[in-house]
Amino acid sequence: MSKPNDEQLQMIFEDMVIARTQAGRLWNMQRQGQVGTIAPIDGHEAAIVGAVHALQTESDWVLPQYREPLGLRKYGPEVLDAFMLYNLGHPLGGHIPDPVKVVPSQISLAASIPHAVGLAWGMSLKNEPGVVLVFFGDGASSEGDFYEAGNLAGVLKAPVIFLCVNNQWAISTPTNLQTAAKDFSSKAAAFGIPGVTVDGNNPSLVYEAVSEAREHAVNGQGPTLIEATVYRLGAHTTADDPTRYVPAEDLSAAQKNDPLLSLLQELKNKNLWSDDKQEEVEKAALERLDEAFEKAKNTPLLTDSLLDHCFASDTSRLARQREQLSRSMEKSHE
Amino acid sequence: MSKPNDEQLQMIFEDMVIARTQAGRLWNMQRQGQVGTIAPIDGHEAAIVGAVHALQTESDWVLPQYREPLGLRKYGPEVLDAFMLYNLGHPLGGHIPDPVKVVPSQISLAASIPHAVGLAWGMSLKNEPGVVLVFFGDGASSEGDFYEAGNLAGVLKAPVIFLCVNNQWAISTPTNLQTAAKDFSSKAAAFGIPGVTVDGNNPSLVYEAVSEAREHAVNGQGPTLIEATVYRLGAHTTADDPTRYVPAEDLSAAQKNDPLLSLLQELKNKNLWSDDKQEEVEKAALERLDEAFEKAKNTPLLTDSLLDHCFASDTSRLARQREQLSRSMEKSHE
Amino acid sequence: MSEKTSELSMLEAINETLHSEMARDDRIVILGEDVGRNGGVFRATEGLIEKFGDTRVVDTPISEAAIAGSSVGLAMAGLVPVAEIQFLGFSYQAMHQIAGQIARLRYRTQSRFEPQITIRAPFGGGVRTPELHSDSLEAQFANIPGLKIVLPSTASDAKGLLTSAIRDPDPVLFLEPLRGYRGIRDMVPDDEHVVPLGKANLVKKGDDVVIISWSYQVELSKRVADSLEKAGISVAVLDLRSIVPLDIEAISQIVTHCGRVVVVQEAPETGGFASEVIATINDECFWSLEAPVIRVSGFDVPYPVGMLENLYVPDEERIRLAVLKSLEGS
Amino acid sequence: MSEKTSELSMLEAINETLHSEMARDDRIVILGEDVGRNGGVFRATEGLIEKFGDTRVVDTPISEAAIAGSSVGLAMAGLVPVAEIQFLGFSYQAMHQIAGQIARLRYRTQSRFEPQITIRAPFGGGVRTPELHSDSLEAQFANIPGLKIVLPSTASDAKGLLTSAIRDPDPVLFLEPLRGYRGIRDMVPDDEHVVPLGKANLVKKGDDVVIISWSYQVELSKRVADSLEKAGISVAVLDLRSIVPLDIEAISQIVTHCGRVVVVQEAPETGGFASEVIATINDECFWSLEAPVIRVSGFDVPYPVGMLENLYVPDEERIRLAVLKSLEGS
Ligand SMILES: Cc1ncc(C[n+]2csc(CCOP(=O)(O)OP(=O)(O)O)c2C)c(N)n1
Ligand SMILES: Cc1ncc(C[n+]2csc(CCOP(=O)(O)OP(=O)(O)O)c2C)c(N)n1
Ligand SMILES: [Mg+2]
Ligand SMILES: [Mg+2]
Repeated sequence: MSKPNDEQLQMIFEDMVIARTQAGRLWNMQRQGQVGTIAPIDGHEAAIVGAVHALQTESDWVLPQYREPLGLRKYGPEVLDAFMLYNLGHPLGGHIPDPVKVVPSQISLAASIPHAVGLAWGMSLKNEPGVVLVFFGDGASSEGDFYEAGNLAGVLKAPVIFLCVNNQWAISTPTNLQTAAKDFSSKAAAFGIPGVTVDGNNPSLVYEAVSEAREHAVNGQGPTLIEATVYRLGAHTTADDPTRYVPAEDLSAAQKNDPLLSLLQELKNKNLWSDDKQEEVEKAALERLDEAFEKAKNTPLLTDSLLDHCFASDTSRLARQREQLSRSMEKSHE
Repeated sequence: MSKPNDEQLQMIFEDMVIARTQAGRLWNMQRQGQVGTIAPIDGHEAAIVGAVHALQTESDWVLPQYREPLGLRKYGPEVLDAFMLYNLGHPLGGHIPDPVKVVPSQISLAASIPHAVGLAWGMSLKNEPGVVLVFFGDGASSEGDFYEAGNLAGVLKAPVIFLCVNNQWAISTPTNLQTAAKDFSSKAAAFGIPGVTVDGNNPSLVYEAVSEAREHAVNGQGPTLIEATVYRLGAHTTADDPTRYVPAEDLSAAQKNDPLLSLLQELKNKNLWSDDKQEEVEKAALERLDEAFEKAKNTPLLTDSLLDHCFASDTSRLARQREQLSRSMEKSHE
Repeated sequence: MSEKTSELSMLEAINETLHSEMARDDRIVILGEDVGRNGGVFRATEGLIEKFGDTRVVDTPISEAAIAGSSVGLAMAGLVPVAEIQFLGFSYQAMHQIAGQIARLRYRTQSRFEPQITIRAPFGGGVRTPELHSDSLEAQFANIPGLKIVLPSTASDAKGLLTSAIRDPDPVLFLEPLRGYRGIRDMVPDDEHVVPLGKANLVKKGDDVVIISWSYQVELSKRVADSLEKAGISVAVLDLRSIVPLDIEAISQIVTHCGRVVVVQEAPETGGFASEVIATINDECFWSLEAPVIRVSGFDVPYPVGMLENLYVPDEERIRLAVLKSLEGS
Repeated sequence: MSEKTSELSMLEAINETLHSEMARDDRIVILGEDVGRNGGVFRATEGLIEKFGDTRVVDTPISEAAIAGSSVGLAMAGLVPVAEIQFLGFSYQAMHQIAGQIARLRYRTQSRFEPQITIRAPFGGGVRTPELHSDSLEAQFANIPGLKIVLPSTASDAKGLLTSAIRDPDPVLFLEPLRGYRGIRDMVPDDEHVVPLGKANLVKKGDDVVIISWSYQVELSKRVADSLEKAGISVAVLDLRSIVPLDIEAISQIVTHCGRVVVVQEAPETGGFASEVIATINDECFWSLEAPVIRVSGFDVPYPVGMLENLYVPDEERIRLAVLKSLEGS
């Protein structure tokens, strides 16, 4: 029942291919100085896309960490559009428009976990349907925010899904230095909620786990902690050199488990995928990325953006600063 | 092996009686305005004293929350002396002198848990024998500090004992609103360390659990989380009115389980305690308290205390403030 | 609207305001430690859980970061959280959520989400609390853009400003002086009472010197001003009411008028908000100053234990000496 | 001691100092996120784990509060923790330990325990980091009594001040400008080099105006001063080096000499440390001022995204205009 059917699996795979393809292009764009620091999605596609496809975009919120945006295609083109603005350092990169139920990336590790709990809690107070899914890494799980929020959610029975994407690394820190816990899902015991570890390279298993957690949550039974185990196939970010610390043999073992490889084989066997299809999807993915990039580059940057949106309306201090700013810009253009 | 023998049990009971007796007197002193706010120990004696008697005072550190000091008699008279200064609001109340391995009360809930981990870690780096025991409440366990420190200790295998005194209440908040976890010791799973819940009304069981945790720690096997379940028999503090929220029937049930009652009976049956002994111990306890109180009242308060001990030596700003202070005190005495 | 008033303590005024705002706006949710069944450790939230139920008045676990952090989520859901941090000193536990998240929610999402969040917290000395209960941290928050910081000094303002704070679309830190909870009583309008944020209050006119202050120190400043008046010295008292927004105009006006200024704060001197007041005066009306501004502050040490408290907290005598010193300087 | 020097980047100077201090004092323990195997995300701790082993150089879980909090315990055990917070913005996660515990350890225990703890953290803008990586929070820490706050502006000072910081018996927050890591290079003594905490550095003499600054803004201020010199304006530059302790004497002296002052900070204006500098000038040498002090600051908004950064961060042009404005005022 909660397993994806063939059609869904095909859509999941398509989104995975798109994410991987766009990630590759973005990496190159970063190398050419066209965009800022990027945290590649490579190796995380099955966990992210599989989870998102188990959600209802009209009712369910997604709170990503920072590695997920390319995997959130199901939530609509606005996510990529905002992400490209974000990658340019444009203020509108933080504005994913209503009604898209996706929150922008969170840099402060684990800080969005209590937001997710509050949002889920608020939705249930308002008798709104739906759940909240929050992504975070194995590293982020060491922050107090994760625990405080998990514990609070357990008490409130808030309809929230905690999805820990354990990619074995937090920058250079391996999981055995991150925690002595048996696995990350066993931390659920601290909150009195169910915890489950799934193979995050298998999108069906992730889909299934999220579907069940969703059922559980909408039935008023509260949160679930899911750990999806994957392996970070790339660098932490474009600023990182993983050869300093990732054992080469671990990486090559992980590459053999690349989530795209086994699913590709499975779908091909079922005649649900072909090389032509692959080529077509990749081409469209790149076109879509280029389009979003162009759109982002052409989004005007207003000088006012610096001081807007701090408060709903200017304080007298801000009004003075606004004057100073325009005066100093005039002077420097003199 | 790790159970207290009769003699030890008698000493434990003596310390419990002393704590209870002194607590009663302190409560009255607070009511008469002689000392500041007090957090009574009533109901927690077996858990605290039982734990402390399983430690080696020469090598093992104790970090109390704020309810424990009267139960730490085993660590020497300096603890009570400092506690009385603390209750007067004297700065030396925070100074328990070397070599007494007790840290002053911690008001910021759970904040001393990472200190305990760092101290234990430091001791093992220096190859010092001994362990660190940190007390905290069921309420404090909801703070991020508890989880971050517990997780770190698990990774480091630091020789630390986390002793959660679950007295069923955090001021007015009952444990079912504090956490949905099965019990507080099950939170140990989040750290990959052993967790055990013991009846904190039975000092032998607490002694045993702490002894085992101590063995475990000194053998390099790392931390243990112990939950000692008790019932807060008094108010949260002298500023609290528990009749607003503690169900009367729960309280009277707990009073029947008063940790002093059953042990008294047991020791009497074994001819290890008598009414005379009881009277004698109580009398000595009060004399000791009065003595500490007198000593505290006679400890001079230096005006310099306000600005001393912030830094090892004055900054020029502080030197200016020191002058200002003495000038304004002169002027106001003019 | 009627003009009826009743004499209330600041605590009663706050409690009454929470009652009336919750009745007015059913999006309001109260959360915090012991705010429900116990009615708050000072009784500020007394009676709310009985009236509005335990889904709108929520006793949370002892997790300040989760209280602040879940408030972000509640606001995202369209609710209006009014959170209590039991003592301001424990807002440090939530600093990454208050400074890193709440204060930035509007800016980082370019107003997709509205942070209509109020955080109430008591603070300030004079009542011999244990450590971290009394510390005046307002200046540390004032340097965090995106937060409004409101500090009433009367019961009437407590009502009027708390009403504005809760209705304000921006996050407001509402700081309540422990000494004022029962120690301050004045006439409070019975009906809806709204005091806009960012308007200082010239609580006493005067010509020779102005004392600028906020929170409980306004009370002390008024007493000093009144007593000096009898000695023929005309002392104005300006209550800032909020330090963000800061009423720069009101400061300018009265400083220009008096030419001499004393700023009183309970916080440590270095980096206290008095410094910002002085810097603002320097910016706006430097040439009106007839003498250096005098600061009266706590000292540059942690808030001390009970026996040292009276030495630490500015008292009437220290304020009086500062006023006299300001009159000397020329 | 030899007088030999080598040209180093600030990052190299910091790395070298950590190496030499760890070799000198085996009580030193380095802890933080990615400080070991990775040598720090900026390589500040490069090579330490290889030389001193993984018991003295410890990759911690991602738990800033536990990094700061366990440092308290390490200090209690008689060790000397030198912790890294990966970016200063994440010190908010540890605020209750830094402000509530580390800063108070000596005071609350009346010196039973010595908080010989150094916390290093990079901060500051100009390198297009994601949010919370660039924020200048020094003023928020300056209002927390018990902490020393050191902000080097040259590689040589980075070495001399970090050496002092590590050896200092009080807790020191050692703040390293991201832009300076590779962007600042100068001659650094090869041998032991100790710059005492609390002594400002008059990096350029001058008579007409003084620019007071710290951290990377000193670099910009020097450039402005040099270029104005050519235009016949004599501009002094005072590098505070540490804001706690504050070198009040040095400030007084140069302000008295010049009479005109510009204070440059990257932090938001309201409640930034520039306000404290102005308040200190007001206290100490008000009568020497020939014009109001001019502040150059970031704006009262959260540190912005990359495309807006250049508008936010004070640049040479804004500093130059401020100097000119200060000369106009009279
Ligand atoms: C509170 C906080 N501390 C530190 C950092 C710096 N930092 C950025 S990413 C990262 C590692 C995160 O690891 P993990 O949560 O496992 O996510 P991954 O990058 O592996 O997907 C660190 C330490 C941060 N962003 N926020
Ligand atoms: C960080 C922090 N938050 C809030 C408080 C206020 N407070 C003091 S005691 C207390 C309840 C503590 O409960 P528990 O840890 O169970 O200890 P108990 O008093 O029951 O022994 C609270 C909320 C505090 N001291 N520190
Ligand atoms: Mg990871
Ligand atoms: Mg309790």
